[in-house]
Amino acid sequence: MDVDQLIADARQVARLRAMEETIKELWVAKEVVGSTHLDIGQEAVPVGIASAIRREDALFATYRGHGYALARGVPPEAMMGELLGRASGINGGRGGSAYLTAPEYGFYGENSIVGAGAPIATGAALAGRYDGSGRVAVTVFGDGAMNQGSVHEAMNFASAMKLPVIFVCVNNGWSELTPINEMVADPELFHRAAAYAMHGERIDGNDPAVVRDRVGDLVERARAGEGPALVEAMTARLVGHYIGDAEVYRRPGELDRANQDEPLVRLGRKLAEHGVEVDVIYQEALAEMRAAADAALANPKANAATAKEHVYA
Amino acid sequence: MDVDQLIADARQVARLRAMEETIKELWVAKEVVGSTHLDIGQEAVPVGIASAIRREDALFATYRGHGYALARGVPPEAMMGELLGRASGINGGRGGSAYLTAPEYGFYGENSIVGAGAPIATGAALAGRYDGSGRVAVTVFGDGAMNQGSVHEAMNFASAMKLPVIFVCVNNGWSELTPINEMVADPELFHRAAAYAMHGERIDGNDPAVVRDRVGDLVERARAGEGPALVEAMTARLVGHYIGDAEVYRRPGELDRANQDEPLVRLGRKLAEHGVEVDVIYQEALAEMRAAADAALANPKANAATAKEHVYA
Amino acid sequence: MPDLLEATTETTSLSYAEAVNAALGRALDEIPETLLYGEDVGTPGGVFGVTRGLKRRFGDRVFDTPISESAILGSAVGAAMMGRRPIVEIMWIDFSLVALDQIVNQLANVRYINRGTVTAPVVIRTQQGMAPGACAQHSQSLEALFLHIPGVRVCMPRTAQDAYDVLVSAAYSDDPVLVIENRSLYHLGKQEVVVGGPVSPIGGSKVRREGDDMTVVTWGSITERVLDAADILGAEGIELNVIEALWLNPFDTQGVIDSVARTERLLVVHEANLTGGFGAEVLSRVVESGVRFEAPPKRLGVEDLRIPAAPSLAGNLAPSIESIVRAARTLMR
Amino acid sequence: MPDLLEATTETTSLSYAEAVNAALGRALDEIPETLLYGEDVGTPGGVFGVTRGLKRRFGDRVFDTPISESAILGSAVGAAMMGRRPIVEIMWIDFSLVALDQIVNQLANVRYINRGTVTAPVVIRTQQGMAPGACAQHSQSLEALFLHIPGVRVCMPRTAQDAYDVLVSAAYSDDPVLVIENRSLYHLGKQEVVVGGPVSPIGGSKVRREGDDMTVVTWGSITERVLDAADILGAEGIELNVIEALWLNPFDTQGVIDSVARTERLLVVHEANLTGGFGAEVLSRVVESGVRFEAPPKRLGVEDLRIPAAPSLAGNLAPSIESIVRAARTLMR
Ligand SMILES: Cc1ncc(C[n+]2csc(CCOP(=O)(O)OP(=O)(O)O)c2C)c(N)n1
Ligand SMILES: Cc1ncc(C[n+]2csc(CCOP(=O)(O)OP(=O)(O)O)c2C)c(N)n1
Ligand SMILES: [Mg+2]
Ligand SMILES: [Mg+2]
Repeated sequence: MDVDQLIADARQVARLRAMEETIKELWVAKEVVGSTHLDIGQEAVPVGIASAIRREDALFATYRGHGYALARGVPPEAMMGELLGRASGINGGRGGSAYLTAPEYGFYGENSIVGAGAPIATGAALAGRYDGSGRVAVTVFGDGAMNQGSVHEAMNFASAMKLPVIFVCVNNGWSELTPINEMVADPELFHRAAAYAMHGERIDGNDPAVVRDRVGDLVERARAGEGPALVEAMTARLVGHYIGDAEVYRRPGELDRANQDEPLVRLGRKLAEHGVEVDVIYQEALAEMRAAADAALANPKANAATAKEHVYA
Repeated sequence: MDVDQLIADARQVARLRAMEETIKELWVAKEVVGSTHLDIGQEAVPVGIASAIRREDALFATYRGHGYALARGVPPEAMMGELLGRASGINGGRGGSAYLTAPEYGFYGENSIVGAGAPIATGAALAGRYDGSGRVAVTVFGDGAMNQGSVHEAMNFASAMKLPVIFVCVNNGWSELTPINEMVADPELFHRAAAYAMHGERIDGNDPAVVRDRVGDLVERARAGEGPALVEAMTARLVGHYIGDAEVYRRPGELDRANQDEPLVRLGRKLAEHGVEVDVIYQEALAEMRAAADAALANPKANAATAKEHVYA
Repeated sequence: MPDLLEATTETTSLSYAEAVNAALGRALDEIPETLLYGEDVGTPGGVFGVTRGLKRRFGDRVFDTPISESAILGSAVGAAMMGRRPIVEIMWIDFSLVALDQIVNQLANVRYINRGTVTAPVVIRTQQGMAPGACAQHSQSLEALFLHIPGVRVCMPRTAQDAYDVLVSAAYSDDPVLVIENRSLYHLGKQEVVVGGPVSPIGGSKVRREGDDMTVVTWGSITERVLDAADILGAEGIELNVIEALWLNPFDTQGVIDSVARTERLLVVHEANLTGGFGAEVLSRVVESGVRFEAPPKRLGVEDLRIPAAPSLAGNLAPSIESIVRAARTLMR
Repeated sequence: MPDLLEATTETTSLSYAEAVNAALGRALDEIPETLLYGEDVGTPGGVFGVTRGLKRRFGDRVFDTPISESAILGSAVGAAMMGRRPIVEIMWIDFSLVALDQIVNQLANVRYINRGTVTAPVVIRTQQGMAPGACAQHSQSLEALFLHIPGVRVCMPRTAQDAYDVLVSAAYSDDPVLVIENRSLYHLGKQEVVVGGPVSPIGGSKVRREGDDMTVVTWGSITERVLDAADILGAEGIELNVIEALWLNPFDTQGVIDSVARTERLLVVHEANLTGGFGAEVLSRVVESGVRFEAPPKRLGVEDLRIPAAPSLAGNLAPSIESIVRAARTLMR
């Protein structure tokens, strides 16, 4: 692969990683409060997807969705502001870490209800039938979400109506503190696509290029009217389910291999072959994110007087 | 097949049919009121299942469940009483046509919420893990119910835990007024079993012997600890979704073949080979059901003063 | 809201179901973003025949769905966020409970989280209520559940005219609206209905009978019984001021308080269970206003029960003409 | 209920989470039919650590489930119908909305339809409430939804002792019980808790402060603020009679009426949205009783809002010590 593309991917992965690490620092410093779910180790999925879809496409994620927003183009300061409860946050602090949204960037939001984004994304695709946009909807959820009724309903609905929806299941092996393999009889979750006569495949979720290629193909296939698909992206969450998770459920050494196989380390190995140091890229990203955090911190907190606005038209 | 078994099956199918026809008469006479869903043409499924399971097994059905209760052994008069709102009804009139239940006969009830019986049946099977009963749960629902989230959750739950549940999908081609084939991408619904690494098969749902054999095998397999299964029983509803349904959605001649292929007509053909007239059996059954209806009609209506009992312990 | 003030009106004879159909037809006709879908809603024209002919008229914008309430409601949220204006049907309000998340946790939050830049103008049509022979899973009156959820408007039309009017208002509203109809009313016979004409904003109640002795607030089909009771009481010289709360969110609190200020007596009647019913809210708002009472206000509803199927059991559980008359007489003492 | 009147008691120092754990351990120990399951409840010991150690102690009777609330609740209904006594966890009350059907249309009906011959003694543990940073989908106080549903008992413990007691009572009760805990309370520190001893029947409220000037009814964690407000008002000579409604169904209506009969003033405070909140029910019951009021009774709750994540936005939406003090002072005028 082209070194420029490798660098571009590494830069995006590094930005997502650095954002999460910065958020973690802010959380430890008690500037960010409440449940905060980091996507560390899983960044190749948002980076790959965001580079595979068009401006008019609609992306839906979960509470582990900061990276999806950033990859879609939300400015770091607006992200930090949101997590820090600033008026300058992308939702003025209303969404927070686990429910932020940025429609103006084609990011139709995080969702803190497991599985709930799938039917909503299906509706975004449905709208495309009428508005001439050619929109494809991409909805991302975890392995555990595959067992939620709403995901089943969405897949059937999309497939029966041949709607352009790509269901991306990020299989990181864990649903909170419980291993997915014990919660399903067949741990190859992409097999479920067949139940809906839908294309399904399992891909390497730690390589942005793979994600871009495969999701890209399926997005264009969907746009061409050939219906939805299910992609199971295999990856590992290198940190707790949320910040502060003691991770008592991990087997010893569980992450040893995953730490060598994670997107940034992998990209680092490839870039090294071209004489590029990934750490330089990461440090640059970290500086960007820390600057964004500082800028956000300097902004005023969301104004309590506005909290009651916009419940109704 | 043994003529005695043929006669026994014909007798049961005839009883279920005659009960439904009698209920229809009572409905037309305004003695039975409200939404009433008849199982006419589909009787081989309840008859087959009921003769395949043991006393301690638990059967769950839908609003289209009169026949399941009767096949489980509920006396016709208690059935008629229930539909007629009599104190003598199996639930004293509380359940009515669409929500009656008879746990004392191993019939754990109709359910008027599409799909809701599946998770409940899964719990009945779960209980068997602890109570040493060896219970298998059989839950019956329609084709349309396959698209309901709760059915998906129940199948995954049962399969992940290897619970002894047989999911019987009665595919009559219609979900109320809408053809199932337009609401799914793959109309062979039993394929969905694979999503849960569960055994699935499609069977002739118009032959009680086939239903008995196949469901019986799977029930014993489940009892032996080999997990749940999905059976898709193909049949046709020869009447409206509910009594009074104008059936405007039917294609002309749609039922011509089905009327020749329905369980009672089929059994009639087979019995004729043995010189037995199915109509005699049917008339006997009709007499039984009309007598039950008359007896029930003679009973007092459910006493209004009791309506407030048993909300709480 | 478009400038429809000069739209022509027409008076025509319609059943409640036909009035709903007319409103849906108007919305589909006038608002190109409108979609109409749900179980059996398209080709068969609805399980109660309410949407008959609309698929033929509006083609792809009207369609049937799988039995998947989460997908129906969720897709409506998503389509609305993209600029469509879906009108979806949940066949019985009882069935909303398999997918309430999509209303409460999703639909109700869209405008708020987006600070109004993205909204979800979804109309959910459903119907509820007791009917002879209906089982406990098909008999509930659940408006109170939705009235506790900020972000979703709720109305409950009873007359054909109101069924038409509230649905047109809902279709034009930028708020999500739950329209609770009643299957017992759909085919009761024709009424004169004015169709076309200006679109009213959502909200408002109707004074169905003028009276100075007592304010009775009610909604839904049970209003008929209240009006019958009012006739009986009127003959005894007790004059009820009957307010039908067509819209429950927004609720016409001031209208009710003004009436009670005059009558100094309040009775609230609904078909829902008493405990936690919206009657408690109405009573509380009036009492909190500090208005003077001649007698303690009172609510009538179902006495916190599951609903049995047998007519002889269920028939007397909701407030009856007699129980309303009795309650009113007691309040007058 | 077994004869446990002679069971030995012990006083021990427990956090709220540990008290819940102790009650669960006791139920599993004393009632062989008890099962305990839910998401992360088994091996990992719960996402809040509440069920820690129970799987090790009770083996197969404690287990983890898929993220399938309908399957969790539905299977509990089915298992209970067969004689088990499942205690299941719904991690946040907000998540109950993906599966409310199984509670309202299924669980609540079992006893009624079967006329008591088959019942479903399920305990559903959940937790709710606002917490700094929590989003709109994780902040709701939804007790009112369940309190409108006949057939399901509801309680809301605040102290470690109450958390223990209500859960033991719920486990022994033959009614389905929803126990609403609060994640903010789980790990606040140790309290003295009496464990063991006789099992109380469900129901009941607690007078947390005696006073003659005003009755304040409250429940859940916000009771702390009410008590703080009562201290402030006490210093001003305004003495509140604070009743904490541990059990909301059954609700101690008579206890509240008796108190108001003495104080002639009533304030109800909850963390739920005001409109359609259970405060309306409490107020209505007292007013309907005809008790005399010196000033119109009043409710305090969240002003019908979605809950924003930012602490600066959300911090002041629920009743605060100040707003309670202010409301009480106004009532005294
Ligand atoms: C309906 C619902 N049930 C439960 C939860 C609590 N919960 C939040 S995240 C989570 C685990 C989800 O696992 P997975 O889908 O694999 O996503 P991951 O966290 O691994 O990204 C659970 C159970 C929820 N938010 N919504
Ligand atoms: C959750 C839910 N949604 C919708 C309905 C309304 N409804 C009752 S029966 C039915 C059709 C069911 O079709 P199918 O599952 O094929 O069963 P059949 O009636 O053919 O036996 C529908 C949509 C319901 N009862 N529950
Ligand atoms: Mg996961
Ligand atoms: Mg069918």
